[in-house]
Amino acid sequence: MTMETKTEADLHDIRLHGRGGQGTVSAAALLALAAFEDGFESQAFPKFGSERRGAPVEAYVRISSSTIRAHNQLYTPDAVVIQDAGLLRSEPLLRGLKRGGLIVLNGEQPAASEGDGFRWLCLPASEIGERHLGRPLPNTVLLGALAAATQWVSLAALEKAVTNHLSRKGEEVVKANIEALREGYESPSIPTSPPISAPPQPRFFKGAAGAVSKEEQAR
Amino acid sequence: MAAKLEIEPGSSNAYHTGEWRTQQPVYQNKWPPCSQICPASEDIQAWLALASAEQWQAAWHKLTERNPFPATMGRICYHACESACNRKHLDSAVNIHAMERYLGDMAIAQGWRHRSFCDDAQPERVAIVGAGPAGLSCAFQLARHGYSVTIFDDQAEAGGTLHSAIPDYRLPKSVLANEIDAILALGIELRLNSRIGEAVSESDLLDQYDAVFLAIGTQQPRLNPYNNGAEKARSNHSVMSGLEFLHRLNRGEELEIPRQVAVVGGGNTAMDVARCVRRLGAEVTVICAQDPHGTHHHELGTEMPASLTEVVEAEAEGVQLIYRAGVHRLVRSGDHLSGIEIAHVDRVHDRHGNFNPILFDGTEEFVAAELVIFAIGQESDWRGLEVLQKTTEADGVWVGGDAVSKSKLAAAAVGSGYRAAMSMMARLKGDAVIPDEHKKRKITYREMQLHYYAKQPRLEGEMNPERLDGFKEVVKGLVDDDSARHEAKRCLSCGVCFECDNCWHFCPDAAVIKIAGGYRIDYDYCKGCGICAEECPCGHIDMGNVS
Amino acid sequence: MKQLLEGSQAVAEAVRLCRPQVVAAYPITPQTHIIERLAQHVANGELDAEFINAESEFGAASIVLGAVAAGARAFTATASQGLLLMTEVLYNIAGLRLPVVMVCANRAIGAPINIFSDHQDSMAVRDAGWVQLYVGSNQEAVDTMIQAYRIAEVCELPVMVCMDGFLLTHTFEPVELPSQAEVDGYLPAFQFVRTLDPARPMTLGGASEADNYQPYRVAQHDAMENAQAVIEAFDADFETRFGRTGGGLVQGYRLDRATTVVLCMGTLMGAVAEAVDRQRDQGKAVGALRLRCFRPFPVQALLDHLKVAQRIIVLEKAISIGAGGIVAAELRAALQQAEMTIPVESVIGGLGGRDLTPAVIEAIFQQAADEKIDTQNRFAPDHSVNGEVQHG
Amino acid sequence: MDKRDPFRHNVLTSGHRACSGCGEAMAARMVSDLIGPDAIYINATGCLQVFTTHNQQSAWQAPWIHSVFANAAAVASGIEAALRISGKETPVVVQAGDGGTFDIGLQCLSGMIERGHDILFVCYDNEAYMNTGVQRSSSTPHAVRTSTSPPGRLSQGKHQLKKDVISIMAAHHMPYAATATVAYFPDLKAKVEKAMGIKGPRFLQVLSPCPLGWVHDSALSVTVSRLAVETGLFPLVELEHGELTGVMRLAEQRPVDEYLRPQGRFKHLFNSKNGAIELRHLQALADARIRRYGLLDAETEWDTDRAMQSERHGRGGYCERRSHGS
Repeated sequence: MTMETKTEADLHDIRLHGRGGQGTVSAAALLALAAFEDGFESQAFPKFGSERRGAPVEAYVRISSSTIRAHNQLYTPDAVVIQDAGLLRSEPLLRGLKRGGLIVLNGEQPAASEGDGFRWLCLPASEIGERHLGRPLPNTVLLGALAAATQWVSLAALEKAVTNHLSRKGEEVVKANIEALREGYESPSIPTSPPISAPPQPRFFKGAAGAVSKEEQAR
Repeated sequence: MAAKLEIEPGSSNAYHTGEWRTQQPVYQNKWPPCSQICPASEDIQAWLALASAEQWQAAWHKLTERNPFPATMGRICYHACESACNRKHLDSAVNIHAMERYLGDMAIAQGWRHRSFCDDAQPERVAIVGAGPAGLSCAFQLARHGYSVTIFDDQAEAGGTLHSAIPDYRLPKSVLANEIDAILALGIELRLNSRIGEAVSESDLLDQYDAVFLAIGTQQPRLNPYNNGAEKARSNHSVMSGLEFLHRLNRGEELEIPRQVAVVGGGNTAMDVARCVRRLGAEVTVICAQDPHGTHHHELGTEMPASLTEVVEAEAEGVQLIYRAGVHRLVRSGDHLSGIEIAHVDRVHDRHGNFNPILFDGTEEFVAAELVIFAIGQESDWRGLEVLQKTTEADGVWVGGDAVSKSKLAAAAVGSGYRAAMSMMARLKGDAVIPDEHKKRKITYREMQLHYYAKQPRLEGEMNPERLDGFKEVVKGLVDDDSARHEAKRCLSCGVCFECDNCWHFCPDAAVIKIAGGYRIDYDYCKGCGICAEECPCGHIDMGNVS
Repeated sequence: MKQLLEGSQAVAEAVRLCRPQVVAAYPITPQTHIIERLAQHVANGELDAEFINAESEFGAASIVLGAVAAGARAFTATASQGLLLMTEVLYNIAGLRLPVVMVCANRAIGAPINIFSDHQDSMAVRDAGWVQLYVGSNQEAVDTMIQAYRIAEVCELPVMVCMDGFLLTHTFEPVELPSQAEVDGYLPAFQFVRTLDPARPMTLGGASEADNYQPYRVAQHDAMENAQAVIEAFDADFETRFGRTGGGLVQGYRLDRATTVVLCMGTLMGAVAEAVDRQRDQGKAVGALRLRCFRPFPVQALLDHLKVAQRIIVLEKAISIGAGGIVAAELRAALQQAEMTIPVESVIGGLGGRDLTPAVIEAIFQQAADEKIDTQNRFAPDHSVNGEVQHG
Repeated sequence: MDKRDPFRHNVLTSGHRACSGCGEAMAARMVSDLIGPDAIYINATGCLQVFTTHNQQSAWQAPWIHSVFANAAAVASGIEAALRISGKETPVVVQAGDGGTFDIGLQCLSGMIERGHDILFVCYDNEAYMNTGVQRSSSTPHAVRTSTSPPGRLSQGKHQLKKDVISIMAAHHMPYAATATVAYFPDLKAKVEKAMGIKGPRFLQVLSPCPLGWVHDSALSVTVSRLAVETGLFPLVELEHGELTGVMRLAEQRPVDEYLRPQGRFKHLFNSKNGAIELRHLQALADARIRRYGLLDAETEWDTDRAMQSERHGRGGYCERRSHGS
């Protein structure tokens, strides 16, 4: 029996922060789902532990063009999504964030962040969410903004992920979330900080690259 | 590829837990006290069981195996069976005599006939002297077994004392006649008005018959033993024997009875006499030498011999009773009796059984009476039977009935006739007498579990409200089949399995197997715990040593 | 068609495809999403089964025991404390030779109470007589679940599918779910002879004296030994039908001419493979071997993969306290039996969810190369946020 | 198959290794034969399980399973669920001792009832852990000597009271819960038949004397169980959906002495001053139970006398003819 050999150079790691009840884990799942729709391999998982309403929550997403083998925690994200600016006061939200990494923040950019080497993308996601959903839910808005800023996933894939993921809650909810998503996608000003690397080439499961080495096959 | 597993266990039946046993239960019929005390040795439990199942005719047949007079005995027998009945420790005794009468009356009404045991006639001939209950009982058994039987009796009617001495209010003549007819229908020759020595000689009897049964009864009354000599002569207008009184009454004589009568005696004859006297319109006082029922004088220990029911009924009819009194003398005024002087009697018979009363001075009382009737016993009349009197069973002569009975009970006479017949037949066949199957160890209520029985009221025959108006029968029988079945079901079946299933239910080891008509213990598995014996309501199961 | 599914959801779908008739469970983190999903399937009529909310894990195990004894295919899932509470019944199920299938969402055992993943729970019941298959991904969890019923029912052995709590149960990954028809073609309907049926009354679980008890254990052990071939055969059949392997007994990674081999279980293989790649990039002859089937212990398969190795590092997420690494000890015994004198280094790590990152594993390789690992126990070093290895 | 007796099934057949005079064997034989072989029996660990399946010899002639001590009700739940999903209506019957009911098995039993499984749970209550050598259970009555509640200078046997398990059952508002005992077979039969006619969880507590643990003559098992009822110490009651719906009236109340004296487990009470207090305590407990259930004044014709009655040709058996066999 063998495993495929892989390099993990093309991985995008995203960390999402929020509070219990804000749909942080759902947002991670939607993001991973969208990447998968776009033909990437992806993985989403929450910060392990029990969920408590109102308590800080983290979730993680890995996006790659090849099979993701790791089941470790994610320490050095390429982007951080912050659903509640208030968390910045109490949590080390930027820990491990790669230099030049993207921060998508629901709220206004903190004054102290000037020149910290990160790219800040700040928008009133709760207000936008409230407008579309009737509740101040920022998660789909922020996903739209992240997608627009990084192009790691397409808007179409996100819309499809939202449609599939929320279909059980009814057409109204799907429609409202897609509108929130779109507004998030369209609203952000392009961050000015250093550009991020180009998106990886899409990879489809069948006839995949990242092959088994010849020696391995021989065994 | 499926795993081969031998994990389906075998049956525990392979393991014989019976080997653990240190004692073991045994189903064992016992001898119920009713049957044990019954002078006729009736298997009462057996016929009550049949009656409880409404197998009336089968019950009658079972009853008449020992006693061909159920209608008669059901009326006149003093049913010692009932005083022995274990049921009295639960509520009250089974009304056995009423059941017996019910079956007997039903047999008469339905014209049921006795069954013969034997189709083949036996060659031997048997002569029976006396057509009373003993003689008829013996004849009945012999005839059913195919023997040719001739009964000689010096009276004009068969039945002996039953016919001559039992008042009509206790036993209507027609009932007795019907039962005698049923017996005779088995092909018995009855020669009435035939006194031995006159109709046939003693030697002819011995020569012509293979066996003789003497059942001559006691026809000779004792007269006043208190007055030595003078009054011992024949009865007259002021002194009479009870037997004579009853004979004359039963023959239909119009007796002139004075206003006040004293009856001396504490037995059933005395009660019969007293109650008859009442029916003839006189006042009557019974002078009884013993204590009343229910008193137990620890030294003297004598209770009056008359049946309690007789006493109760007599008192209900206005008979006065004076206990522990003996006749001191008869008080006369000229030729006329004015009464008797009585005194406290300490003892009637001495240690040797001889009549030897001790009367205490200073205790005398006067009882006014114009007629005194002595009912103090009777004896056999052996006149004309002097040769036969000296013979034994070895000579082919058996003796039975009241002539040799202490109790002088009709049922005892029936039993004696039965035993004589069995003994004769065994002798004639050269066999030993077969012991009675049902006569096992007696069982007491202490060996039973009475809480398994429901309390049920005893049903009585009704009393005739017009009882003192002549000699109409006092007691009516049980009213219907339902009452009879109810009463039969009250039988506890002492010591005899009635298939209640207790042992079968309670056996923790399924070692009691139900089979047709009862149960079987599977000794392969019985651990001998004793629960079946403990919980058997009727004490049918014994725990014994492991065999 | 591949879907992105949470591990719990994926395995629940696999359970549904296996058509169990009775599902019984008691909730415990991180198993809850599995049974919640199944409860929803039953509520929606998507799974024709009785869903029994047991009053405890002990009850849940007992319920599936009864259900299988009565001839139904049954499923339960638990973790950690719940598995320990089931222990008495687990032994009993195995002793009765009832083909129960369950998922253990591997989690640490208290005290101190800890809900994160290690293998202490399933390792604690390793001698209960259950087949134990440790999966490395959500896809494998799905595939192994489908294989598990077939293995259990053919071998008359219970099977425990061990999947790392959170690392799989709460992680969304792309998963290919087979169709119902495909699963039905692979997994025949449950037919069990030793059932409780008045038409053929049978006594199950009676008492046994000394003279009769041991043969039961011998039969169980033999069945376990035979199960190795069954597991391989059914995995091969699975591969033929579905184009994927569930992982067989063991699964190697870059073992060609590898002189140092890491042996591990479950999702740990992901980080180990990454570390191996990095070491290979540095020209070091290292490889990895994943033990998918821990019970039965596949001695021959292990030896076949390890015969070239000069050093073996057994990295495991459980400990026999007072003795050390469990798999390491068993492997040493197997090597000695086979007269192979390969040194076995035992390293224990990842207890209570402590992360074993590729960097940590690389550090362990280095320690091994430096011969700094005691022949007895060593504990894996911790990682830092920045991926720098801290020792301790 | 054992076909010795055409009038009963012998679901629990001969050759089992219960003590001589075992009340539990008696009770289990009655109950299982009343239910018959077309049922599935689940047994908790205990005397009944051990003595009926000794070393590969089974006394059960119906499908029977034993798993572990505490889980009989849960195993039964699984069996019942399996039958339900397969559309089968085979009755499911649990048999357990007081340990497997009152103590270690109570949690699974409570779960079984709460979930509403269609199962009859029968507890053969012999008031201590007899299988392991007469240790105290929560069913052991007050002041009883057991090997773990020995009387001594400071003790008169068990300090605590017998757990009122029937009230615990009733508090589940289960369709049917009743007490019975071996001495009153017609009553036991009526209750088993009633229970078998009801759907849902049902509970039967059958007092089953143990000659070994109660220290009485093996022949007295039935007698002692009768006295337990007649003294008022063990009321025979029926509860439906939590409501008391039936009691067996006492035809007369017997003093507890009559029940206690034949049993060695109470012997220590009869020769000490403190023992005398406990005797009065036991009498007071009997009186209180009589008052609580109205055992002397209940408006019912069903009383201890009627239930004891023996009738010619049986008091009702197990089957007219066996379903299979002769």
